[in-house]
Amino acid sequence: MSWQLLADDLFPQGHSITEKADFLSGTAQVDGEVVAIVGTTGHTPIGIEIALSQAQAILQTVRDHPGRAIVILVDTQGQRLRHRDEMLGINSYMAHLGKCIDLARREGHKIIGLVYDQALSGGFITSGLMADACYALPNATIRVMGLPAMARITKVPEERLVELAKSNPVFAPGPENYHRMGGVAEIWSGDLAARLAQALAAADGTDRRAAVGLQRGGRNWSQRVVDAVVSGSDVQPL
Amino acid sequence: MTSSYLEANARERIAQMLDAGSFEEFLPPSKRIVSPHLGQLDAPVSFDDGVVVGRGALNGAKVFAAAQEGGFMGGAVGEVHGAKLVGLLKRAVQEQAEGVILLLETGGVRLHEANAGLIAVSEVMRAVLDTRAAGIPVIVLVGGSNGCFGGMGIVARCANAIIMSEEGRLAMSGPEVIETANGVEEFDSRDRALVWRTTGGKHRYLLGDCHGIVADDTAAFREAVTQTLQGFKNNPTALSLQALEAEQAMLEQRIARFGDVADPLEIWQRLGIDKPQDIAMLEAAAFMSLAEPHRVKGQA
Amino acid sequence: MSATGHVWNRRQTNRNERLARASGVLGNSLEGKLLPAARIADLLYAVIESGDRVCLEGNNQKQADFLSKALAGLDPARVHDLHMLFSVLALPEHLDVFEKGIASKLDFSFSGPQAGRLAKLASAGKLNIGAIHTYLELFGRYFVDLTPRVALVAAQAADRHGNLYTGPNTEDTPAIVEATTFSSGIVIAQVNEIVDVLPRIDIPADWVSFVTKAPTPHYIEPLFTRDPAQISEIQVLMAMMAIKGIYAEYEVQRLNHGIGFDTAAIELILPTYGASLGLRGKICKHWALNPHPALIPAIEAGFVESVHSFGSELGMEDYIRARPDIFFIGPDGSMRSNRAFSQTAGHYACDMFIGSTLQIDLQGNSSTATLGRIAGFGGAPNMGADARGRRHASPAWLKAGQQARAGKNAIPRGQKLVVQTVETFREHMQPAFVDRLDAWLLAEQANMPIPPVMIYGDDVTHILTEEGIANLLLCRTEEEREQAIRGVAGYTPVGLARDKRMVENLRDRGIIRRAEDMGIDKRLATRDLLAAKNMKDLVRASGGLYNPPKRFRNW
Amino acid sequence: METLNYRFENGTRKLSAKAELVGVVSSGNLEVLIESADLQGACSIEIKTAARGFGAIWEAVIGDFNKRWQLADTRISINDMGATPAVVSLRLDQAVESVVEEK
Repeated sequence: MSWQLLADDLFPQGHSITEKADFLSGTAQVDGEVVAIVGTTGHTPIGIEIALSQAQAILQTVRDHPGRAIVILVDTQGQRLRHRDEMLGINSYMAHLGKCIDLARREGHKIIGLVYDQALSGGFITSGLMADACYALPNATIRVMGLPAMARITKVPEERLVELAKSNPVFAPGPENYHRMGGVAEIWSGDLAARLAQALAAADGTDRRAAVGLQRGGRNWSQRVVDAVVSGSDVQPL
Repeated sequence: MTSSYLEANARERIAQMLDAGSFEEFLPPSKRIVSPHLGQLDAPVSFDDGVVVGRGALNGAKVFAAAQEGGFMGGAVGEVHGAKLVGLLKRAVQEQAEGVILLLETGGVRLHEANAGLIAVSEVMRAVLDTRAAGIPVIVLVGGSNGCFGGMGIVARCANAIIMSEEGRLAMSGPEVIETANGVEEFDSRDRALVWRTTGGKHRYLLGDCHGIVADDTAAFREAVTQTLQGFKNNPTALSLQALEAEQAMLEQRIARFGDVADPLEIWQRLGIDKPQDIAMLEAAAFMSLAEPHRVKGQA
Repeated sequence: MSATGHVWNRRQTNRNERLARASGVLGNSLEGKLLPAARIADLLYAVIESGDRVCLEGNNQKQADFLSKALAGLDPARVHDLHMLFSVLALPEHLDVFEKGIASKLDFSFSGPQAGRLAKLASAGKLNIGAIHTYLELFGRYFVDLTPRVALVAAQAADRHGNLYTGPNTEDTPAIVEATTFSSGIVIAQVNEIVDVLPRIDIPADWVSFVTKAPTPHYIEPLFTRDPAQISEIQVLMAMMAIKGIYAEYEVQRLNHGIGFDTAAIELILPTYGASLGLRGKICKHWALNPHPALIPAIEAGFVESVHSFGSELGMEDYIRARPDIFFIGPDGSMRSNRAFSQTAGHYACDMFIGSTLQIDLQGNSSTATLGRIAGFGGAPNMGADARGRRHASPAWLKAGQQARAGKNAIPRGQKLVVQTVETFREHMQPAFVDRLDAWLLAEQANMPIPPVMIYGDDVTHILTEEGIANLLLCRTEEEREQAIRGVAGYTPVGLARDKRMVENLRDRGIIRRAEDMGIDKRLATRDLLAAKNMKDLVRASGGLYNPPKRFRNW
Repeated sequence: METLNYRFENGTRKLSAKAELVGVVSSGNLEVLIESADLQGACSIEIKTAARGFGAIWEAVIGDFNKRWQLADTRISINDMGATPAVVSLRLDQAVESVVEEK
């Protein structure tokens, strides 16, 4: 979906988002407060430049507007697959973006991620997944790899994967699967502006995704294993 | 037992990295906490799900350590594997460890449980930064034959310091993936010399993404970790606006200086190294001293 | 014309006609013997006639790849029914000529990389295989009944007269060119460069008809490079048994090694384990061997006195140049190899051959043939066969002969040691020991007169597996031989079907020896024994002179 | 995957109390977890292998292993990725050597 339409729905009180080479930035009004907007569009691959632009926007917000909430709009086909990006250390650029988001959180900024179109593997990991909470629209695409490609690599027939995916959300694409696993806090529909306002109100800096995944039954082991390691006890039965 | 870090497996590495007999494993293999997903896809499991985590001593100092087993599914991160890393980091905070050492060898997210792996990697990332925020330095070691790729390549750069051997590789997408996506002209994955000068330890050190190069030797890694941890005594470990602005500037400058370069050799030349083609054959110590005046120094 | 009226110079006349056609077509673009690469097809049409025997130089290392492509690009309406001769059928173009109908008959020695496609084309009736040879056998036939009319060869450089410099990969060129030139044939050479003065002359200009500078340097395959990082601890254990149980036992000084990781492991523990047994100067002094990078540590440790090579190995050039006492070096400083001579050395002048295989049967016959692949033999059968024509003695040869003949009423004579070293299971749990070789099925499938056996059982003297060594020289009956083989065949069905009592009896008699019988502590069999554990260690051992191909590096 | 179970009664040699893991679940390799357990003097071995259809070979390999060591009150668990019998025997011996009590 186009970011302009999204922005109209999301920010009925107005916004000043601009697009430059698939990089989105600006501010918007939410419940009378100014929030900072950072994101990408056009299914753009995340290369070193656009990772750095997003980081720059976040750092600027931290420096110039203490406490201002940040909304990250996600639409990407994943990390850029180029020799140049690897040579220049794309993992460092991605990590830098992730660290900037983390700093913002520790400095008291609320951070919401929203997958409004595509979120594929590496492009997603240091943006939406680094927010306090990440949300998705119902038609969003979220995945690491499609089932046909996975079937080729794992040598498990695609039909079998489709069958298994019905009961186990662990490998198949789709926002519902990520929702069940706690990676996506909620899938938004209806009044997006209201959803966003609620999300901002609820945001805090604690990573509860494993607990939510357990609660929703989509990721039954993660939280229990974390607890067992932390407490030095056995993994508790379900 | 071998002294080569590359040849040792995860258990051997961690045993040799810490004071003899000091390592106490959390959720050891006898607990049989295996991946609940691999069996479904008729894939073999491992009793530690490919990662060894626990507590031990380094020259008497209380440290927490994890070692990924590159031999099991390429060291890839699944639900249990990722949760063991997160748990370790949380417990290190709770017990006020003097440092966390992560011996990473991984292709990134485990495809068989890709969604769990992806979320887990981001949880690990946040847990690493929580650990740093608690004043505990996190040191990453990369020296296994599978390198450190994918999301874990990002995690590595969230740590306070990275120590590599020249055989170690640190990157995001593997050369095969790039070749498949964009052709052999883009990245010839069979040209291993190119692969290593693009992703290998020496290049990462020269660019400022890694903080020390050691020989492929567990004792050399141990020594480097010891020194690095010393360096963080009474020094801040948490992220700061100032440090991240400096990193922003460094990364911007990197693109400005080298963005038009096609081959890492040219980057090394621009850094002022006379005979960049000789870099590949230099032993670790000789390389470190040759690189010192030229390399970019990064920290965040 | 002679008194009988018989014409005695038909071949010369025909050769002159071909040369005249060539100069007619090429005219001014021919400078002496040099022609531009762009005119290669015109030359081939002029000098090749349908039905010709054409020898296309394919080696283990260098490949006449430009000429292969040119030949495969000809119009089958104009040139067809060629009879192709190859030492090594390595490139896809080597088979394209059959698929396109340019050639129809094939005689060759080795076809490893193209084995699968060759089998398909053979069963589709696209080609007739005359025979699969060993190298020496094929070279021999070049001078008897398979003499080429046209030879297409490769060299490093030519001068303006047409003299050729092959560089260290001389390989098969002398044998091919000699057979062709001196039977009034045509020799066309592709070279990487034309220079004013060659470093040395390997093939004189008057043996060469035409030279062209190929648009790209000829391809060279680094066939003998084995990364020590891939050697397993099981292979180290087997290497220890080989050295202690065979090399030391027979004082093997002159030998040839196969190409695999098993033998690379032996090379790599000579300076460690071999030296610890005090064997420096006692074993492994003279070699018929490609310049294996894995041999560098043993050379540096003073084990090796000489190495003569079939061909060179990519990246070893500078190291070889710096060790002229060890390798065969021309006045220019670079190595000269020669497959024909080195094969002769391997057959007659070596006391031992040791190599791996894919399958061994109960008689000890071994084969690398698998269904759907016609891979050929290369040189192993010549190395891995007793040289019945040999007459000079050596301690190893005599001891083997004594063991084989003890108790028989036979005149004293030696025997070559032929050792097959295999793990009982290959990858994917394929058993190396079988009741019946796949070679039989392949023979039926491809309509061969005999099953393609690499090394015949009656030539094999020892079989070495991780379970131990079977010394077949000491077996006195067919039954003993079979049980000796079963007795080292591990958990394969062949091994499990052993007669346990008889095997224990063979062990008591020293016919079967386990690691512990040889005083070898299995716990010492770790990769730490390898003098080089990876490619970089090999570079270090060479003092920086070895320059491995890019694909073998991890730095 | 295929699961195989073996049990040998009346072993003579006991382990020290700890558990050990040797080897790695990688191609052509396996991990062996060895633990002492109260099994009334028996040694039990459970194998999960990615290579189906080699039960007879496993039985022979494990049988010889038992003859070599005669373990008592020992539980061995194996995750295998197509290791050859040579590698299996080597890892089993390494596992025992890492925990067996001195005689």
